[in-house]
Amino acid sequence: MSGSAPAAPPREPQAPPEVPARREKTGIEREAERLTPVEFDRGKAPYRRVLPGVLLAPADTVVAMARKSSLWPLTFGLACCAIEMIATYMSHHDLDRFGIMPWPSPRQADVMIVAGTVTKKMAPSVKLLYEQMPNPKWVIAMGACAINGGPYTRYDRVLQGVDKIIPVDVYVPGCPPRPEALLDGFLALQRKIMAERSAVG
Amino acid sequence: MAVEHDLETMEIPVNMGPQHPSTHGVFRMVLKVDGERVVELVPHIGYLHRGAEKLCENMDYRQGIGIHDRTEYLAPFHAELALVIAVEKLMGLEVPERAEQIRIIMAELNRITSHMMFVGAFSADAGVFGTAFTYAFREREYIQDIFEEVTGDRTMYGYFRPGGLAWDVPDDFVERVRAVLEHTRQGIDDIDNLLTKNEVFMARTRGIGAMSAEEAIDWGLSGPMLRACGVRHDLRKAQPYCIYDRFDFDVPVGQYGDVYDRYLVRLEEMRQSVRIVEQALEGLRDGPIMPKKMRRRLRTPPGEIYQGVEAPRGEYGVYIVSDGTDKPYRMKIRSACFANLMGLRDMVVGHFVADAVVILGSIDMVLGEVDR
Amino acid sequence: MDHLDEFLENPWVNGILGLLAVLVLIILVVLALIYIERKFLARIQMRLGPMRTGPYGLLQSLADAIKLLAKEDLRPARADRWVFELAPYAVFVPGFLAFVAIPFTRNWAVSFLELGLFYVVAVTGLSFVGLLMAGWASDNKYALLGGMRAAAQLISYEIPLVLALVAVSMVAGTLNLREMVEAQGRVPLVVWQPLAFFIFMAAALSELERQPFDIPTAESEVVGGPYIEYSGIRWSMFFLTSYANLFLYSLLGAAVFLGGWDWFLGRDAGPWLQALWMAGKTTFLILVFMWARGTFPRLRIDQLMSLCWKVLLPLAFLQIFLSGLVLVHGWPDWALLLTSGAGLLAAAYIVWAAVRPRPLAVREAVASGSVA
Amino acid sequence: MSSEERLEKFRPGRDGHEARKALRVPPPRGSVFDLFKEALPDVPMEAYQAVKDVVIEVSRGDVIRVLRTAKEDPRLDFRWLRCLSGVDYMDKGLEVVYHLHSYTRNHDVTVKVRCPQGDPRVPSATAVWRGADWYEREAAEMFGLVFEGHPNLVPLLLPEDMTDHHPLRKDNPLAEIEEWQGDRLAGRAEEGAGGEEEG
Repeated sequence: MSGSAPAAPPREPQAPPEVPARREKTGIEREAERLTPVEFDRGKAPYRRVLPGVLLAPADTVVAMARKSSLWPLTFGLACCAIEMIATYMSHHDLDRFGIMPWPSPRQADVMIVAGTVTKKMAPSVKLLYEQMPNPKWVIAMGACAINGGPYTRYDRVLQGVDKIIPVDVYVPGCPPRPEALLDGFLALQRKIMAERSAVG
Repeated sequence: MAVEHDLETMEIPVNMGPQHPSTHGVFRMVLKVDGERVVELVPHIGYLHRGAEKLCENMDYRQGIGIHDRTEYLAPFHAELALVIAVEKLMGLEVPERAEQIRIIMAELNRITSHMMFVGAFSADAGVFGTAFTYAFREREYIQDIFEEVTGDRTMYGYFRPGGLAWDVPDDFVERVRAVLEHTRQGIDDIDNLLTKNEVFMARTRGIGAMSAEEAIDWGLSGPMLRACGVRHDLRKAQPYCIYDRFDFDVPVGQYGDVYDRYLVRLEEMRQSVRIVEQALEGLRDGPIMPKKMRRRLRTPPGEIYQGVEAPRGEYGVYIVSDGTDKPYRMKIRSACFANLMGLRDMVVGHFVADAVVILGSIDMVLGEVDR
Repeated sequence: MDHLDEFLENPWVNGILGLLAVLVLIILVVLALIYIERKFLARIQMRLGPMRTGPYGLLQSLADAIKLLAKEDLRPARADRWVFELAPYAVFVPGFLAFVAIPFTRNWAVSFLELGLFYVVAVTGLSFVGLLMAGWASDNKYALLGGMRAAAQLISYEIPLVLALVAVSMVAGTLNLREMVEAQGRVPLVVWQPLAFFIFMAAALSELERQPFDIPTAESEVVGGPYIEYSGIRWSMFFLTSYANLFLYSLLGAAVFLGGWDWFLGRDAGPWLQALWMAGKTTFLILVFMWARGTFPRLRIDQLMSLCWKVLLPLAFLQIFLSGLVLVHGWPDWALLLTSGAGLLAAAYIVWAAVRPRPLAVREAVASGSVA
Repeated sequence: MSSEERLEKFRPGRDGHEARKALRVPPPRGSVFDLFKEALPDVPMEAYQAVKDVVIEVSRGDVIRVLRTAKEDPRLDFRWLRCLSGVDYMDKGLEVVYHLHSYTRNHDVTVKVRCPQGDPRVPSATAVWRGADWYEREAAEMFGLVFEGHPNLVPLLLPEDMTDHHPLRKDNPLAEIEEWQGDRLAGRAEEGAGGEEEG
């Protein structure tokens, strides 16, 4: 459950019988092979206008590396998990090592950490916040409540998982997850960003 | 000012929350501001209402401990304590001496972690860029390490049971706690040095959000909010539960009931908690931690009980109506912040927007407990 | 070669090349500053700061910049389109223009203006327009509050800033920044004018919107203020400008108060040594600004205003008056230090007195209703 | 026969609260109930000793008078409304429970008022303690009680337009766990965890 969402392409198993015969490919080459034509009208990111199409593959890699190294989460805690989320920002665990620093406004955020129970009263706000974030954006569902309702799942005012209203990229299990688990979730998200580098506009 | 009549001014409503860095969760308040001054405030809660009471009524008492942990998620030991004491009194259980001592050690250490969280979040509300927050969390982490060694979890403990404790503490518990207490004492002094005499901090907090004792009682405030107003009421002294009557500690009381006093009261309470823990460590003897004969299913006799404990934020109470089964017929959670938040409007109106944030921070609310 | 030299001698070409060099320098310095600030604040907060992006996180700012460029550029549906999109430029251009007159070493500057100090002050005074535009156009109440606060704050603090600089330029006897630096060949002006230096630092902190004066962009109150609705490249322009301004005011302080490249190396040192020495002094001032950010809470808007109009402004006039007195009578230099130091003590007393007794009156009135 | 022995005779289960009612232990002499009787000689009150507190049951018509006297009488001096809760006894009606505490005398009392299911009107205590405000709003939305004279009786924890849903009533069961995630939400099913089963 802690891995990426089902939408992520498989990373490691890559047709094992043929690979050993040839030179081991580097990650960039593998990605370049898998590169599909990118729709140019998707997204209005300036780099697409600046850099010509020939440079797209390396540019995508560079941009993806930049994105994964500078994930700014929205300052946004819902319930108990928020305490562990704050603890992860603090000195013992220090998310800033990974370039992750919280921003209060959704407009400047890349990641939304849904840390806690989403009630049906709160759900429209969560959805609105997600929609206010600029692309590309990711969601980490932190804790059992955000994943499926957790211990409160049987109460009818509680949303049974935040993935009913917004798409979730990484699920971090636990009640609440330890800070190390959240760090692992971020690392999983970084892997996912690198794996999907050609697909994200 | 004759010109004032000609100018057309407008009071604009400002919606703060449910996502706002200073609302500590999912609290929402709608301010009506005239320039920078707040003229009306309507609080909205319920964004974290997740049915703790209803779920407790469908669980047996031991399962309910987990729900209580998550209800008061900054002071889970106090929430557990309220529940287990209520069940013990319903059943007439005798708690062994060692269990009582360990309970008090845990509860008081938890009070320190909770107040540390308050200091950090409150200073962030007052505008410190995270420095006091990290200092406070350093102390929290050291104490949480002890909690983890004892209970197996960092935040949701589930350690108290009706009748005693789930299991005994590790062998080097006393030395570990003593070592951490040294550090904690230093950490409290660090925060004291960092904030208490800081001119900007004083300018931001003194005389802000003041409430008189009468008003505070009328709104039903409790805990440090009430004591900051000058009412010397502490359940640990007034109606001692566990074995608090054997301990020697002081109840700090504020004088003016403003935000600064609330901060000072909480700072002093941390020091008193250190004192209590030290005394409890002195008195810790080997012995059983559970009564000899405990039934596998805890059936309480029919009856009802209200049991409150002095949690870090105020009185955390549990009202249980038992119908003789192993599940409560009705479980009402009396939460401290629920009552403390009621007075928010009276405290804020007339102050500036920036003060509203600081006052809200001084309430030190836990939305899980407010909304349940 | 003659043609090339001739081409470079052309004032237009020379100017454009100089501007380009300054632009590149600003961007590089800002990237470095963001990294330094994150590391420095992290160290204050007992953290490590960026570690994973490049060795010791050195590429962190670069990653942030690329990410921000590749981010979607949102505009709220109900925003005022032109004002919203032009506001970042209105903030960025004045800050950039001010660098034209700043001397980096004895011979390095885009232009050595005769009225250099006047030009810098005049141009930086324009930047509030952009903030006001951003706050107004965003169709967001926090942004509106933040924009209004920014306008009020920046305009107010412009005055003590200018007056403090006027006082030192009186002592130096010139408005040309290069000559001001060279006038402090033996003793830097901060020694003769400590009060002016204090006013300059306070006002610069306020102009920079950094703690304890980060009121327009207060995270816990107005959630980023005027910048709240900006994303991607436009927001990064605001970000760039705020750090470029930090660099600008530090350069200005280093040149005007700390003796620039001159004191105590002497003006005959090589250009690289001069640049290094200037950079060292600038870094010192930058770290002081960052240190304030790491430790101070935030003032409130009314306290900010009264600090400006009731404390800094009269003291700045006092400084000018005292300097003028000393200069007119031709008293020795130590008289400058004596008078300015006395003024600094007066400032300290005023701040102390403002914090202490005033809230007490409020507190006593409230406390009269205490019971128990 | 001690109260424990009497309790043993009753079968635990759904009629447990009936059992408790049947074996009311009268409050001991010198308890706080005597003070109530002194202060309010003409009000009919029923009292019994619960596990910890003395419980006083009053009728709907008298409750505000009793509460006001409890607050203002110097012998009682219950200035703190500790807690206000509703209890649903199904066909036996709804109950509102006031827990009071006195700072100066350091004693507690529980006051109860009962109303039938079909007519859940109870006078509001906000006139006595302002702090009863949110408690009553919460009890109203959770149990469908109507507090007459309350200044602003809109739901507090539930959405404000939700006035017909009372979660804490016993006839309102817990929700079923939805096993398939993502299929309940129109239009977002393909973007959610699309058909993935979450344990």
